[in-house]
Amino acid sequence: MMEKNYAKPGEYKVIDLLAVAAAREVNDGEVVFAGTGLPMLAIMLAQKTTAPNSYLIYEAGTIDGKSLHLPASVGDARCVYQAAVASGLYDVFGQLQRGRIDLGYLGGAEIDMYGNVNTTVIGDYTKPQIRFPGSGGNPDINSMARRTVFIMVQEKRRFREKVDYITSPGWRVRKWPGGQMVSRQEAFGKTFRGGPSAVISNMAVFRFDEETGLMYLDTVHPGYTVNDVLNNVDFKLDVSRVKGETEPPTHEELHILYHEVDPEGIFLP
Amino acid sequence: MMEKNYAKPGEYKVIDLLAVAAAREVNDGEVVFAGTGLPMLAIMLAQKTTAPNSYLIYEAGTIDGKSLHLPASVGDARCVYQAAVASGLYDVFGQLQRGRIDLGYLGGAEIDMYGNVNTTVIGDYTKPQIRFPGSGGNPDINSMARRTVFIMVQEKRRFREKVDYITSPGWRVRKWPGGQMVSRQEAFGKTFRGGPSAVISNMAVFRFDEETGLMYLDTVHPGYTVNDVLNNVDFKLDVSRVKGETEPPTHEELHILYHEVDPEGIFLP
Amino acid sequence: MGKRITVQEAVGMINDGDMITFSGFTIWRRPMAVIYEIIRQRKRNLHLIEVNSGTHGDMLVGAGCVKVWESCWIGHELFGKLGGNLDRKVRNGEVITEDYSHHQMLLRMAAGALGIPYIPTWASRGTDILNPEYDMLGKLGMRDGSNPRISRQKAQWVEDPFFEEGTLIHVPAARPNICIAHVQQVGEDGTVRVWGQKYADEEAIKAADKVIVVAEEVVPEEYLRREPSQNLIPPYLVDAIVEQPWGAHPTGNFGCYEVDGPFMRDFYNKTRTQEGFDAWAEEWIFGVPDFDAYLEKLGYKRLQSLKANSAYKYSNQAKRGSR
Amino acid sequence: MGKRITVQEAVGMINDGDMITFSGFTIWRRPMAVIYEIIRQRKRNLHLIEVNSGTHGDMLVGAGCVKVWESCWIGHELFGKLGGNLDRKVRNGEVITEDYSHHQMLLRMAAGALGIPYIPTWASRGTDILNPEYDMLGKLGMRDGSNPRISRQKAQWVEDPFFEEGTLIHVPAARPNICIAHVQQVGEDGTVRVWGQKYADEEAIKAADKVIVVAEEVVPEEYLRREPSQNLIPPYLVDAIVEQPWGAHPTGNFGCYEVDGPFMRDFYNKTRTQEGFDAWAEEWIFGVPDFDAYLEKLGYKRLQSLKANSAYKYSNQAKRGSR
Repeated sequence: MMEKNYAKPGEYKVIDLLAVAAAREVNDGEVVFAGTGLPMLAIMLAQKTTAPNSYLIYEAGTIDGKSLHLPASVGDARCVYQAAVASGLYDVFGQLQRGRIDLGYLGGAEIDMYGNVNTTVIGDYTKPQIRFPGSGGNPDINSMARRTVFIMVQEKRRFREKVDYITSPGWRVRKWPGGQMVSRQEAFGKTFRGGPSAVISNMAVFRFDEETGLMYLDTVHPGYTVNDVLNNVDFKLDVSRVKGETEPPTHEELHILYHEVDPEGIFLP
Repeated sequence: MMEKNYAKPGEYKVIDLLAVAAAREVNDGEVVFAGTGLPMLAIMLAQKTTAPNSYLIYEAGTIDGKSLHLPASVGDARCVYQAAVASGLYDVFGQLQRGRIDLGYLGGAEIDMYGNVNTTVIGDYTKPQIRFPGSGGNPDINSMARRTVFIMVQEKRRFREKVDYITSPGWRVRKWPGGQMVSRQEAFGKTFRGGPSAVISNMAVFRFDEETGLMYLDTVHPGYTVNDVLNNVDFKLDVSRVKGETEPPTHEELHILYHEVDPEGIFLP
Repeated sequence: MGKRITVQEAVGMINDGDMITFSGFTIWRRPMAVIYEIIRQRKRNLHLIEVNSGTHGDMLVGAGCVKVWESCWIGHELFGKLGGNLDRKVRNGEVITEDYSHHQMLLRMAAGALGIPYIPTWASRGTDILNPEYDMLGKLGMRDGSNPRISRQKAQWVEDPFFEEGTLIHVPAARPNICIAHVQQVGEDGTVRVWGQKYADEEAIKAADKVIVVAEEVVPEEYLRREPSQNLIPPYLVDAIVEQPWGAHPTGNFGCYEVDGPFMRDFYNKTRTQEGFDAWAEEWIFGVPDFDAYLEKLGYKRLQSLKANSAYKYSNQAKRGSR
Repeated sequence: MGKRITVQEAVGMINDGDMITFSGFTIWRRPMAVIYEIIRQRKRNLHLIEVNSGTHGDMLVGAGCVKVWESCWIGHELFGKLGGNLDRKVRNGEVITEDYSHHQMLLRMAAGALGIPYIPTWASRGTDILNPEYDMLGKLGMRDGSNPRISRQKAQWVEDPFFEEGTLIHVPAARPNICIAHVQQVGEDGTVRVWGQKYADEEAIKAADKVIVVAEEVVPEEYLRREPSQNLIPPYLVDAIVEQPWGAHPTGNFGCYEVDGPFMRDFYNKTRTQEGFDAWAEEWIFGVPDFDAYLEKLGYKRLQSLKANSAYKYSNQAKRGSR
């Protein structure tokens, strides 16, 4: 094994670290659902490094495409090149519900301490301050893939005790009718698959306690401190289990990102 | 209009008349579900005569094929030639349930006075004397196409007061759980589409009373009498409305059947 | 075969108050020529029911054509992070929104296509999508059966009695009056071929009672029928055919042209105010008599830069990123 | 990629008692090479769950491999009007039958493929298919949950609460252990391409937990991926790949070969007695070591006469009718 040649802070941008950290969540051979943007960078980087036999599905209906040029969205014509199958939503969402997908990558505007994510509104749903795009496949992927990785911007107003609207279910969710907060399995049994396994922000990586479903701090990115993270979280965050620093990008990974994955600078500035 | 040049008895076979009579049930522009055998002859004859703009669907998954050679079954490779769509069962049965199909052609081993058809067993289902192939799409077509034409062999043991097993629903059916014989609409409301509109046997054409759902004799084929029919029916058949003789095949129709539709003699001996 | 009509005539088939759906996915293969004409003909009270929405939907909302928006997503991908018009009109209480998840919307359309009134799913349990307080059509009394296309319930919770796997959800079928689909090719009689990803087009077309197909080109039926397994829809499901090259601009079309990102970003920026949208619509919709005039206004050079390379199936000319 | 195995190894993946389904339609594109080997390896107590059955199913029944036959149809089309072995074994009480309609079986497979436990349908109301007295698995106590693949109910009657359209039926998902599919082409990694009609292959493959694909030829992935919209199934859904030319004989295969009607008729005629079937199996299954030996026994001339013309996609040599 060659020793890893890590980049130092200043030699990479935050978005590079996000892509690299996310890529490391893929195991080789897995089937991965990826949305537009960072998720694409992550899975394509993984395919070129540690997970060459993983399969990439785009929600709009392509499976295992080998894009020559980075798609700018999952509906992009570039998704289709050398795909195993180009079909449609019914095919890929059906596979998702059937339990065929190992990992989903998602984002969100807000996340709470149980991993509930909001991509729908800020404020009261019936009279919002902002109307966001809406759920898309966020709740579907996050309740039917075997696990989900969220990529988020670290801000106090985004890491909240309670989100304004649960678009995508975390480890304790609302059970309707009624609306009590209960654990996923308590609410819906074993057919409720997956859930958020990691949250990767621009400052840190978070994971969730298996018992309580509460978010805890796992690693802090180089250049940030635990206190930086605590100052950008609006709930009592468990920092007792911090493992240390997030593994920085290697020069090889950065090279692949900038020269093979996104040479045009679609998502990497 | 050219005068029709009818063939005389002896100049055609019973199967020719069956095909011709069945073809006349198609209106131009209709979408028709056809099974293997006589139904294929009927719709293909209709397309070459009175219903050139009708569309032919095969249950296995082809739509509006223009076969160069007569398929020997609906799964045949010959079904695909110049089809609008070659897909599968999910497509065509979905269209059927969606209400897109005007006419289905079916056969059966037994039929009762309400048009209930048996293609499953002779004798008790749980201990049969004969096990037939089973329903196939018979009940589906006959409860989801707008109307259905049955083609049957005229025998006393096949035209029965009560069939051993209702494979395909007539105008009075069993309502489960319970099993009372009730009218289609009474049992299931307006979502119960279609039903048998005609039964064409080797002796006669039968239709059904709109009120009672009972089969009545409509026309008798040339060379047969009302009594011949009555002798080959095992229930009290209404013969009060006989309109006369079934229109015989024309020489042109026979020519098309033997030279264009089935020149190889797959179904026409 | 008498199905060929103009964009203007196609929009004439749409009635105020219709429930309506479209081909495509976010900013890809949307029937924009028809969208512009709907706005030009000032259709009102439309009920959009879409597997997902995008630029076209937000445009209809901005123009005041939409009463109900029922879907899971709206935005312009990289070129505008949300639906500016919908955001504003929802804040002002001018549009009714009904949210389902993506898989739920897809299954609703699939149920419509299959002719069944609802379909079970595991999707999106535990979310506020199923919060009864947020059943907006229900709260407004619109689930009373007076519109037979609006289901009497938003969703239902049901126990699985077959395999005892727990509580799942029934979501109602989507039953639009009309689907307007933009595709690459249609035969003279109506056989539809779609290249590349099919998105949820098959479900949307089959769920609708009426179907208008706008195609880049109308081709001989015989040509499409040489490869019937590549065709999506048979002729009798298509009520009207419109030939309109570039008819999906500014959205993209696999094998034909790229998304016009700068055009879309400009549109998005202007939708942050109603005045901005109105001025945009004045310039690009009301200011031109028809879609061909709109294309003329865009000009040859712009269109050519978007045109797909026939090997790649997308443009390798358009500058896309920062490098 | 390590998925290539032999027919013998493929059958080794099947366990006694497995619930099993197949590609194809009646007498078309059935995985006959595997069927023969299942019989040769004397698998027992199989539970066939099929959208429709045919020659292959009746053969397994005749050989005593089948405990439960759950489907809607069995026979040999023009070449044998019913399933001779099933008929006899049902009369003798040696096989359990569970009848659904064709659309119901299809939807059951579709529900399995979609990962939902059941699906609603209007199909086949008013028939004895739904007669509770004829729920054979129920009557035999097999719906007690001890086999998690057998649903606890045959069907359920439910009122539509969404559009108030009346009483419909829920049918349980089909959840086979394994699907064995014969197709024209498979890529080295497992991408599946099917030519012509797809029948219910997509649903059957996706519903099953394990998938064995037998193909006329294994081809480079890159070749199939040039036209991804013509492919049916991605590699990760395929567990094992077998290359077996002519592997569907005597059933037909679009673009490859004709149904061998005389062979099938001879088989059917012999199935009217168990002795007849046993003698047939002795000659054509136990009497040859493997499928290639079976093909050798059929001989070049016979196979060549069945071979499809590449323009027609079927043989124009085989005499089919009486003229």
